[in-house]
Amino acid sequence: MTAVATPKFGMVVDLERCQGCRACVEACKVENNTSQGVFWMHVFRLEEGEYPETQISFLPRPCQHCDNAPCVKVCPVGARYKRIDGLVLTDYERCIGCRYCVVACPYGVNYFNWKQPAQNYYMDWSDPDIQPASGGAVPPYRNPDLDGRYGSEQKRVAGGGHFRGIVEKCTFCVQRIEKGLQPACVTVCPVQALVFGDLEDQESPVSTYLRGKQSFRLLEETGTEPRVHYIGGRPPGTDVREIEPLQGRAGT
Amino acid sequence: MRNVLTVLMVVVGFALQGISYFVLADPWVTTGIPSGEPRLIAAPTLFIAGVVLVFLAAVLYELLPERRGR
Amino acid sequence: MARITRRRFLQGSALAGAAVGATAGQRLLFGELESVIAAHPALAATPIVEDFVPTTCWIGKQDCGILARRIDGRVINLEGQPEHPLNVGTLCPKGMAQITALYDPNRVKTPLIRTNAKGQSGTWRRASWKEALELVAARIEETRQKDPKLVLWQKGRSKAKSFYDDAFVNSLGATKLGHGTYCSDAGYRALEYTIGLTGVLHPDFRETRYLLSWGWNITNGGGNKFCWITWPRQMLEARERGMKIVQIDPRLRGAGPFADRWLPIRPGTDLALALAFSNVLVAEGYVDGEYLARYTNAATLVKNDGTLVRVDGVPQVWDAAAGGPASLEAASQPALDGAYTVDGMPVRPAFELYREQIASYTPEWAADVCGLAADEIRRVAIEFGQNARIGSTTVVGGVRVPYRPVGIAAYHMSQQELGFQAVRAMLMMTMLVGAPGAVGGQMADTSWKIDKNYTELDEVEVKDPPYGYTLKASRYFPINSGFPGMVAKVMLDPERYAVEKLPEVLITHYVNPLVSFLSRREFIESYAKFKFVADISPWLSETADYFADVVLPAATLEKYEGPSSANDQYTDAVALRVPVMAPLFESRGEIDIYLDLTEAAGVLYGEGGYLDELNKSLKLEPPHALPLDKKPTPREIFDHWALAQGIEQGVAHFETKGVYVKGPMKPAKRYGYVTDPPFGGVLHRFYGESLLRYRNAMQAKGAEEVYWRDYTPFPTWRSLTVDASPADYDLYLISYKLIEHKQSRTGFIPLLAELAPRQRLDINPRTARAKGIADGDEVWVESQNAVTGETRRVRTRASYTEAIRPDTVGMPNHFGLWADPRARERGPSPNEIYYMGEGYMTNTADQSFLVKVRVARAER
Amino acid sequence: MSVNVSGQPLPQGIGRVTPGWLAVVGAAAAALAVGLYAYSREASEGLIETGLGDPGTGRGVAWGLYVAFVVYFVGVSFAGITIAALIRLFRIERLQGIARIAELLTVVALLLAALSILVDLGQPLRGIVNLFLYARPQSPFFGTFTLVISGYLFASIVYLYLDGRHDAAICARVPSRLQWFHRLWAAGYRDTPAERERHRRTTVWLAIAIIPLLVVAHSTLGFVFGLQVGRPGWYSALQAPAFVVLAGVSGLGLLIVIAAFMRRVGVARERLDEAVFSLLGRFLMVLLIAYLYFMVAELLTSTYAGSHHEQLITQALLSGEYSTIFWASVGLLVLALGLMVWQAVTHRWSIAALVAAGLFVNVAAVGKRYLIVVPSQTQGQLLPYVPGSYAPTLGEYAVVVGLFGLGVLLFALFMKVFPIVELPEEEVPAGA
Repeated sequence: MTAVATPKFGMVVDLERCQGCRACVEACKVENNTSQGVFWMHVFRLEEGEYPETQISFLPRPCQHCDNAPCVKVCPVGARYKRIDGLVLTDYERCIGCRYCVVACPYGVNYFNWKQPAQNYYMDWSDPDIQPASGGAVPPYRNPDLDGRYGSEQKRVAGGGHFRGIVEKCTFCVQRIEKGLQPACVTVCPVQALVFGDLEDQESPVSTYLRGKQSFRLLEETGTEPRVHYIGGRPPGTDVREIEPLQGRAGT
Repeated sequence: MRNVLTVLMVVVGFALQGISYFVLADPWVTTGIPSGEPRLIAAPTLFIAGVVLVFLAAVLYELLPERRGR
Repeated sequence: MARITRRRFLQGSALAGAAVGATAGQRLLFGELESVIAAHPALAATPIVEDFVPTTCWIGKQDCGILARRIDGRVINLEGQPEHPLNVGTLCPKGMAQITALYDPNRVKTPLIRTNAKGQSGTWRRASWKEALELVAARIEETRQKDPKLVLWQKGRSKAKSFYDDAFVNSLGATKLGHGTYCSDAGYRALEYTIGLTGVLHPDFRETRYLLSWGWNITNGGGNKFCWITWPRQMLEARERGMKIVQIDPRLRGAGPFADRWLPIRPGTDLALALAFSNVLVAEGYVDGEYLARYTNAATLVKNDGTLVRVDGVPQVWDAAAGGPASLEAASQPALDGAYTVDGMPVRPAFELYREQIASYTPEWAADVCGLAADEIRRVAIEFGQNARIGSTTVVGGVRVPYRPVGIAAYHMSQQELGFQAVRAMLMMTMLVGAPGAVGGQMADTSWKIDKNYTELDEVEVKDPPYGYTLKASRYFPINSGFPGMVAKVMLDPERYAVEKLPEVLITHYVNPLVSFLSRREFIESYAKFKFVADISPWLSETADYFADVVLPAATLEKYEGPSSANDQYTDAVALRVPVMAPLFESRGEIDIYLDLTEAAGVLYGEGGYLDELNKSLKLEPPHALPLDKKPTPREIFDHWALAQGIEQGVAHFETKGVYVKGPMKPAKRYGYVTDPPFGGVLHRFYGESLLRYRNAMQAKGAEEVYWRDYTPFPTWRSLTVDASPADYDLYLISYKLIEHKQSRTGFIPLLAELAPRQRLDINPRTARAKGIADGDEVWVESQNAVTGETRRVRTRASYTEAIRPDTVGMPNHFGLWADPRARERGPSPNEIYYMGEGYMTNTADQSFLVKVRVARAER
Repeated sequence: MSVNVSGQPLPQGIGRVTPGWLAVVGAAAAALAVGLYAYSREASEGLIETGLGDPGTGRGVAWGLYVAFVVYFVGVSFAGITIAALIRLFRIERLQGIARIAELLTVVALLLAALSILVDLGQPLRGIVNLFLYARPQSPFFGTFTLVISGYLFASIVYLYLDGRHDAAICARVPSRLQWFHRLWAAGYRDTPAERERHRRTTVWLAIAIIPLLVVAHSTLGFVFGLQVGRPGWYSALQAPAFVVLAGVSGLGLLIVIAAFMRRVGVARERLDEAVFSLLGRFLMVLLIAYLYFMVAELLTSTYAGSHHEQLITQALLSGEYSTIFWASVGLLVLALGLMVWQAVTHRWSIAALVAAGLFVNVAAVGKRYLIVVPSQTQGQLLPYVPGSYAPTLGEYAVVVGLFGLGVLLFALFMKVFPIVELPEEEVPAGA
């Protein structure tokens, strides 16, 4: 990170634009090499009301990178921590896999590596014929950026599938941010429903996007102070139903 | 002598607990770096040591022989 | 473009230390690290080289621009290409996920030759390319000796411009069948016939104010010309400018939250609704007489027998000024209404007839047929008329053009029993207000080009038997899109269709009829009759699994292919697929395959050879034409093409920049009113005289009513065949697309299968509860063929949704694969319970996607 | 075989191996073996071997059977030490006999609790190391780990040790192969009035020191759940007190069962008379009433005042997919209470009935712990996820069985090397 004025990273989600296509979900999985059944970015497809007064809505759910993050508070060993720039990250070499953060998070953004990640990329990539092309990496699209250490703490926090038995989650693509890129989900969104940037900087896209628009944050009442703002919609009511859910648990 | 030692252990024990909890483990993150690191690595061990010390005092109190010439 | 990133290099080596030098103790304590370095310490020693290869998406329809991110030559990510007009740096889930398709270990790795009998799951032996190609070439030649037409070449949707495959078919003189009859060919025919454009119906999003989204699956399905990304982008911007959307669809889900009003129409009744809309427009006077009289044949005088009044072959109109008949050019005031006498014959302008016929199609009438409220229909029609602003003009690109900011987006709507006439009726509805070719009006293509079919479809000679096996120009289908399903039926019963010669060799190119075409039984039975089947595909398709003698492994992203239009209808651009790396396994690009195949078959060189045909289909003239005596590489072919396009660096431009942007589309190219001559100089066929002519000819040649009944000069409603099914088949089954899948090609792509794992039956909770079906229950869906009485059923899982008509159930049209282990147990394809043939197809030999079904809970 | 040389035997059959005892030990060892095997699978394959999963899109639960038993075991340990402490504090002579059983129960239960946490960790070895290095007070887990597991385990051991010196001294007089052990334990204790007096003083102080520790420790465990704003069904002020009371119920219950067992196998019958049991029974009755009161109060608040999600969970408990477990547990508790009340009014205390009640409340306690841990993860998602589900695998059950096996084993071994029922205080030997 640059020494000058630490940014305050955050995201704006435009619900009037989101079409629930879940391209962001895929972009996240490929960029971060998360294994099967893991969705750091999830997009709810919701239905509400009765025919013919039916309403359909979509709700992207990255990690909210809360300023008052329950997961950080409950982590017994400080593996889950909040960076000065606002990212809530996990030290993959510290986590003991107690899954306290998983139960503490009201948004359900944490994912545990239930089995050896290498054995959990959908199919057997050890096929000799693809070794030459994949360089033997599992999965073949393994992203070397994820092996780096990031932030002033120089911890291994980027990407997924590093160890069995630890918890991983959305990092706002720390490996891309530190390269000056946008998170993968933001870049890929075909309809620019996701905007990422510095909430401090009044000129940043996020700030300009938020300015003068009515916005809300998910489960504000729980006092988690999320860093993800939603515009062009309203918080999901209690009678919404999730339709077209993603495939369930890993490895099963 | 024995009483002094016992009391000392108890006091030190509680002191250890207090210090390690409030200062070393740093529950309210006064360090400014929100990385959740304890100020001193192994602070929790010290805390436990404190608890242990307090109860060891009891053992000591019982095991130490009476002072001679009584 | 390659660059070494020092920072990551250093980390890499540090990491290597950590991972490689980790003691057993460390590993025991902290677990095994999963990382490239850990797996390959060597990687850390060398600097990591990163580069980007510009190419185009291979999985979807519109070939979006892609940047393949490579590390040391390995593709590790596919990102959107910012300069590409269609997707400007973004991608859809399929585009993102195709990296797992690229590396899929289950791809066909070498040419395969069948070792067991056909008609069952295949067993194979690996063969060399030489052996396989010579085998295929020999069988092709053998059959060509008899009759080249008996070599049948069949392809799924063509990736990019279909030049190399057309050239192949032409060089062999073979017969070609596409997939269009399962897509929207009936719509293409309707547009080609009526206004001469090759396309279906889409709006001018930058200008339109009011859109009838007619069965348009906005958030999942894409539409005419483009697939998913481009349309929604333009739709959103239009909505942000205030455009209103009326969703006409039995199922709301596809339109998501973007519909301002939802008309949950009964499936298959779109023609009736279009007629009712037109009825209101005419009744309320929302009629652009100027356009109708000048640019359509609405003013042409029609005799009682339905033929046009002609003088020396020139159709006559009634010139109100001169008070007599005249050619349209000569007439100063062509009359649209009234009754006149010419040569003692009572004649009336076509529009007068239309007004008379349309009068009976009232909203009240349509309300019953379509299951909608009459006042809703009337309100929408009136809003449509008002928003059309008949008579107004506006200035775009310095040109003054009529302004009709209303349009219809209807693509796959044509694939229903009355599809051809339904789309024609929709189009005529926009013609009433003069919207075609106006700013903000009705569009069907990215530019206003007149297709040869405008003339050909008007001049079909209905022949006497015997017919060719595609039934072209037959008494059954004078307008004929070339329907693989019909060919299958013909092969099963040639006498019935007066066909003598049947195809003997089948070459399937990335097409999977057994699963992705409807009604599997007929295909299984008829394909068994082919003497030889060769399949060209990256994966072993179900069709190949059962019937291929030889399978030739095609490459996916690792090849040159194109050119693909990058025109988003406002910016003109073109792109190429550039190999992101050497073909995996022993696969090869299709162009390589066809070059070698034609060479082996001895039709590569010389006049009329493959190279010659390549020149023709790519319009390569000297000096850029390919020499006819030297086998080029695909790269050389595209280099010739690029230079012919005036791109100085040739193919290198695409290898470095990816897309070639020609600039904004000029109004004179887009808007029919201002092309020179207007509308490409063709008269719009408001009245379809030739349709009536075909009808008469068909009757004369003894075709049954089922074939000729829909050949009417004006679109005419009749009750649907499916409604003749017994009453207990009480639900309509529709099928639709998921954004996560592409036809039957992606069910096995792990990342996508994870998003949309299995088949389901969308059912309205009210309907389900009445049948004692709970959400998630296993159910049998049984369809009935109202003509033959046949029934078919599949088992799937009920999924409650309030976003569908209670009398309709829906299933995504993917799944049902078995050749790939990972595609199994994902449920059936609805295609298995649709029907093919009379009553379940259009009058233009196009498949209908509608059946009546009954749904019952499956015993556990 | 007999370790007795002089003819005067060690009390309570110490050192004498009987077939019955061998049978018990054999069974316990077998159970432990099963558990070990199941865990070895988990250690090699990962927690995929369990029925756990990610809540939310994973439609699973992250905490399941293991955590339920952590809570249960800690609860049991609570009762042990409390009773021991109270006995010391108020010199309840009649209960002297079971004091040591209670203390031992505490130590063993705490060990099992620690182990159940360990088997639940994705990185157990990291867990051991990192907790000592980085445990953070912000995390309610800190209390559970430092206070409950470490501090409090140590305290109980000290307790057990000091209270044992008197009996050790007595045993040490008997020459046997275990004499060295008893001598070591006695550590020079000669049971002089001075020593007794000093011991009294220590125990009182220890008791005073340990009771606050107790409350704190158990409350923190309650907080592990109670502090989670994001978890409907957990976020409740009543969590902590309810935890403590149910802990008492289960612990007392188990104590009664074990004591009855010892009596049955003829260990110090005279010390474990009906009077002891009737007293424990009354104790249990009071706690039961208190707990049921808490439960009803909590149910009422969540049904009436509770948020949408609170109500979803309550509904899942009362009539939904958890209703069987819920009503079974409640039924057992009520049944146990009924037994107590009936005995109380008739003043006829039957050990059999008490043992039944003890078993009932423990099964119920396990059920309740399970219902605290699981439903709020499956039905309690605040975002509109499809509800999740959880079914423990055989492996998980096997590991739990193994833990119980270990517990029984420890008890069995202990009773063969040391008087498990405290020996009566004989008169001070003359001329000491």
